[in-house]
Amino acid sequence: MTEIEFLLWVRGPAFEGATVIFVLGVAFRLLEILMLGRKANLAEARGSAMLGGLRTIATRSFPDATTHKRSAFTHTVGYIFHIGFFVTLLLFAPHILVVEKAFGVSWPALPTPVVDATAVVTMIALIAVLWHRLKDPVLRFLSNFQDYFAWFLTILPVFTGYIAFHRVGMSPPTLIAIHILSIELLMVVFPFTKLMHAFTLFMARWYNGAIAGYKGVNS
Amino acid sequence: MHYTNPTACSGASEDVLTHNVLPLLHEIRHALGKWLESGDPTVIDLRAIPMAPGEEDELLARLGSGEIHARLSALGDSEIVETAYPGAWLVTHRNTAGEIIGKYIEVCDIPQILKAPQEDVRAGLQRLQTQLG
Amino acid sequence: MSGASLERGIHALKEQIDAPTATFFSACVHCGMCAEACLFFTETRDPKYTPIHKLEPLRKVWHQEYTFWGKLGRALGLTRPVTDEELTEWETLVYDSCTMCGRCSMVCPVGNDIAYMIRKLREGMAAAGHAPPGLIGATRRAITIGSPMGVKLPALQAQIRHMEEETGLTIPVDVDGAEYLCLLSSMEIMNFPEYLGAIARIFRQANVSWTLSSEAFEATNSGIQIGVSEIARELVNRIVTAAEKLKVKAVISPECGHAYMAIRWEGPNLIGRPFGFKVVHILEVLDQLRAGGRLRTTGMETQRLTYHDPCQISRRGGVVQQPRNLLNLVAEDFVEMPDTGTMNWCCGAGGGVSSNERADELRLKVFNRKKAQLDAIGAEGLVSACSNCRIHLEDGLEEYHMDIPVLSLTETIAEHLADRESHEGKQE
Amino acid sequence: MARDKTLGEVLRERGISRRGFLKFCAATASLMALPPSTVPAIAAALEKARRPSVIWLSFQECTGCTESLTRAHSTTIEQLIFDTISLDYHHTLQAASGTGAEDARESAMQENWGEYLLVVDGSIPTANPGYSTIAGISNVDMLRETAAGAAAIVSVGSCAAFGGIPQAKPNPTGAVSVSELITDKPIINVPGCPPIPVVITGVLTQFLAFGLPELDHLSRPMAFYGTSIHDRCYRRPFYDRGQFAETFDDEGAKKGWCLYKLGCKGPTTYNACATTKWNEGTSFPIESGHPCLGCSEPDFWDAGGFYQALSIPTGDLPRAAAYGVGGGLLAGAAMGALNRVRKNRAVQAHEKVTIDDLEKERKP
Repeated sequence: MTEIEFLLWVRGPAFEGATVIFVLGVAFRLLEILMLGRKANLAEARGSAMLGGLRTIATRSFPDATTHKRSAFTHTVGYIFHIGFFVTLLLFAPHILVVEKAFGVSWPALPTPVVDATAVVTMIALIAVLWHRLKDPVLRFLSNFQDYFAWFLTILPVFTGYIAFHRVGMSPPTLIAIHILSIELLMVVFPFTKLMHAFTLFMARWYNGAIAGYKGVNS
Repeated sequence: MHYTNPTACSGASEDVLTHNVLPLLHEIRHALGKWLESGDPTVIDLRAIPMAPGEEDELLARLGSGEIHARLSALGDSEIVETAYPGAWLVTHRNTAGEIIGKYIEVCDIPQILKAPQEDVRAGLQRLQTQLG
Repeated sequence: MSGASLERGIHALKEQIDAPTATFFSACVHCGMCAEACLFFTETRDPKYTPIHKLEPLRKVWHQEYTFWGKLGRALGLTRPVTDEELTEWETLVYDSCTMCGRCSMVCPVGNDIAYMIRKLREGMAAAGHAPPGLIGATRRAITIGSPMGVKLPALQAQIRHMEEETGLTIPVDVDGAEYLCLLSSMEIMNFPEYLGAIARIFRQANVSWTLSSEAFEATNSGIQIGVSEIARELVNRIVTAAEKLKVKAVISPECGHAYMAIRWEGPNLIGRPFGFKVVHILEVLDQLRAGGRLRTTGMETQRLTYHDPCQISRRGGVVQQPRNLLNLVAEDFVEMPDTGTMNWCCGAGGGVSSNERADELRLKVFNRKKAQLDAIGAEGLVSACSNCRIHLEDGLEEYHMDIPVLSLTETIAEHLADRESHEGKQE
Repeated sequence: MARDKTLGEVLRERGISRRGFLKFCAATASLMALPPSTVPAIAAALEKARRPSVIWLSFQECTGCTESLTRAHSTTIEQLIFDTISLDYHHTLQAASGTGAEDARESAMQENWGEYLLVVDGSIPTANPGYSTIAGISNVDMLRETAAGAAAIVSVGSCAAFGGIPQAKPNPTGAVSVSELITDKPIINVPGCPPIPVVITGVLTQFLAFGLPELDHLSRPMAFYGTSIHDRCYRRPFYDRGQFAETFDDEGAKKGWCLYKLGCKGPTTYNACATTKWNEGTSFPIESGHPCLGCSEPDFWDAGGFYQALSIPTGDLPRAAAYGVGGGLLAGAAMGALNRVRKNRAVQAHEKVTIDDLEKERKP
């Protein structure tokens, strides 16, 4: 297999396959979760569950001062790597092009040097996150293989994208192929690991806010 | 034969492009300083620097032209023009078809190619001697 | 009847797991932020007290029973089912070091309601025979005697007489068609009978029609603490039966956190039908009276007072603003602690921890959190609205040699009633 | 023409002045992206270089490479150099034909065994040797035979270098590149479809002056193929700023914005087009408003479409997503139903927990 054949396989059948698994997995997981159902609350409501849920989806992104102080590192670096990841993912012109070609929607891109710098910041933040996980007693205690695996799968596309952009070490088609492959890996594993939180966090926040909102509490 | 490129030309009038003009002018400024200080010449290959259509013209316009304008005929014409800044020369080599095969900014007292090469002098001397018999 | 067994425990967990539970476990990223929200962690720095970790048996059952990969993993022998040993190990985490205060549920960045799941896990733990002995004892007394502290009707009657003498008022019992049925916690009956006197005086002044029930006076519910819905249902049913029999419009939950949770929020769900009457917390009633101009007070407390939000009343119950309105009525120097209202720190004794002697040392240790909060504002008096909190706050303050009186909000209001006739200033 | 003369001597005999030679050396340095300071070294090396015998073999090709090389109407210094080499066999250009032509090749090989330079354009069919023969000799045989005595091989054009268009899917002739058949000789690949004319002569000049040049992983001379089109492209600032032409006739295209979205392969293509340019230094494809096809890269014909960027998925993603949603909902519903059954079973198996149950199995 030549490098172009490899790239074509990665861009073609492999990406299609990864898309199928990703979408299938997410749909499957969501049904698997939601079909477990929830009992109706018979207590007289004090507030709106729906509004409480929607409210918490928004407010849970902004912790109170004490929580921020007590988890400053997790919170700050967490914000940096999440924003960095999504900026590189969604505002880099070639990435937008993928969406545009596939689904016909597009939006303006950021200047390439900005995305480049963001990718570096993201990788630094992710490395800091790993260091924190290894060093902090609570995180070390909680962490299992999946946590490290998910970390690896997250930094991998950023790293492969970075070296592909700068064309370091290998031929550009191989670098691009490896980059796309790393994304496919992320897509395939996504629904079945904690990466799924990208979807479930909205549901979790909604449930949390709805449970509280029903009782008239802003959670 | 010279072609014009409509796409390139229409592009030139639009947005700023590579932004290489100003850095180049600064490089020439440094080179002139270096020449005065240590006598080290500098040659800048203009074709090795990406420039948008129109940018090279802008650069040349800003350099202007000075007192010397030399033409060299050797395997095609070459132009050696002193810019408005003495010591900074624009050297343009063409082949016999008039195609540009090299374009340089040289910073020195006199570009190497203008100086009479020893072996040509020797050959010329021989020819003269032969003629004089 | 097979008695408690691992199998029954697992079955119970399988029953308990619902869509929110599955969502929460799926969303957890192991960020560890819940640890910093839990006083059992902040005051010990022991990672095993990380709230999400306390749920591990429940998570395992969910994963192995209700997820594709979990089922596959089990079929292939890659994961082992939850064992009895594991539950033994988790027993102290689930009962001794969690008050179901729900503070972790407020900070989880993905929005997991951890307390909601602890409540569910306890159903399995109890069915598997892993409830703490202290809590089992309290529950047994609640079922057989009628009160977790073993208080019987004669004891209540004695306190009624005592309060009638002290206030000069008649305390109504079993009055048909009264507007409100007042419940009490056994803690109030045994340790703080002044509460009864206080509501008698306040209701007299505000002209509220109320009654006690000789059949259902106990508001607390060990069932929801230990995690046995059947027991909790039986205890709630006693109240529902009495309320319906007396045809009251509303039942007043006393100054007790989990009692409010049990009767107000869990009650209808436990018995499987909505109530025909309202359930209100005493603070809600008082604030309504205040808003309606029916609560006239005189004089102000001058010392620096602060308010300890009982978790089940504010964060988990929704009564947050009312106590502040009431305190502003009678306190000149009312200061909020840092992290107040729905973000208040638990006293450390809720969720059955106070009935669980095994946890005594731990709960006093983690009281240090409350100490820090009080130190931060230099409080001279601590007002709360939960007898269980009060008892533990007093314990804790004594342990840490802090000379701060702990007051009941209802009693404090009663002491400032404008009505001379019923005002008989009792200072402590 | 005597073979033992140096290039310098030959040039002087032809009346080329020293200044002319220096001018040529400067142009060569510029071409090879070498700093002007290296001109004296190039001059010295070329001065002493001896003109080698060159045998040029054309296999499955379109003659575009030869066209490219001979395209200029007037004599250029490169062509002078080219004339200076001894092109002993080039079946398209040579006057001789038939056995005479083959005799020329064989005698050149014999006279210069082990020293001649072999230039190849076109790919070699392997599916059936009969697909392409010269004088009844199959391309494979001729290549093997001629390569055996060569000092080095220059594969000119993408066909000789990488298989090129003949090798494009489905590759009916089983076309292969030179390097797939010859592994025991130094091979310099000069890909491009066609290669830039001055790059062909430049490589030969470089070979004359310095011997085997520094090559990249695809055996291309670093001097000409060391940087990507993208890195030397004057439209690069638009890429960096995220300004792209979306169609060939939109505002962006008119303003000369980056052609990445129109499938430009500049970022993955290594060649000198952006600086050397084409048609007597006039322009290059991107300057003319067309994306780079990546013709100097392997498999450029099969790389997923000229007008699709190299990183774009080629599959039908909406269809894939639709299958995913369908399959996921189906499987999820099945799993969900199973879960409900499981949960209901647990509910049915529920035995009332009484206070006596709790204390039964107390552990110490």
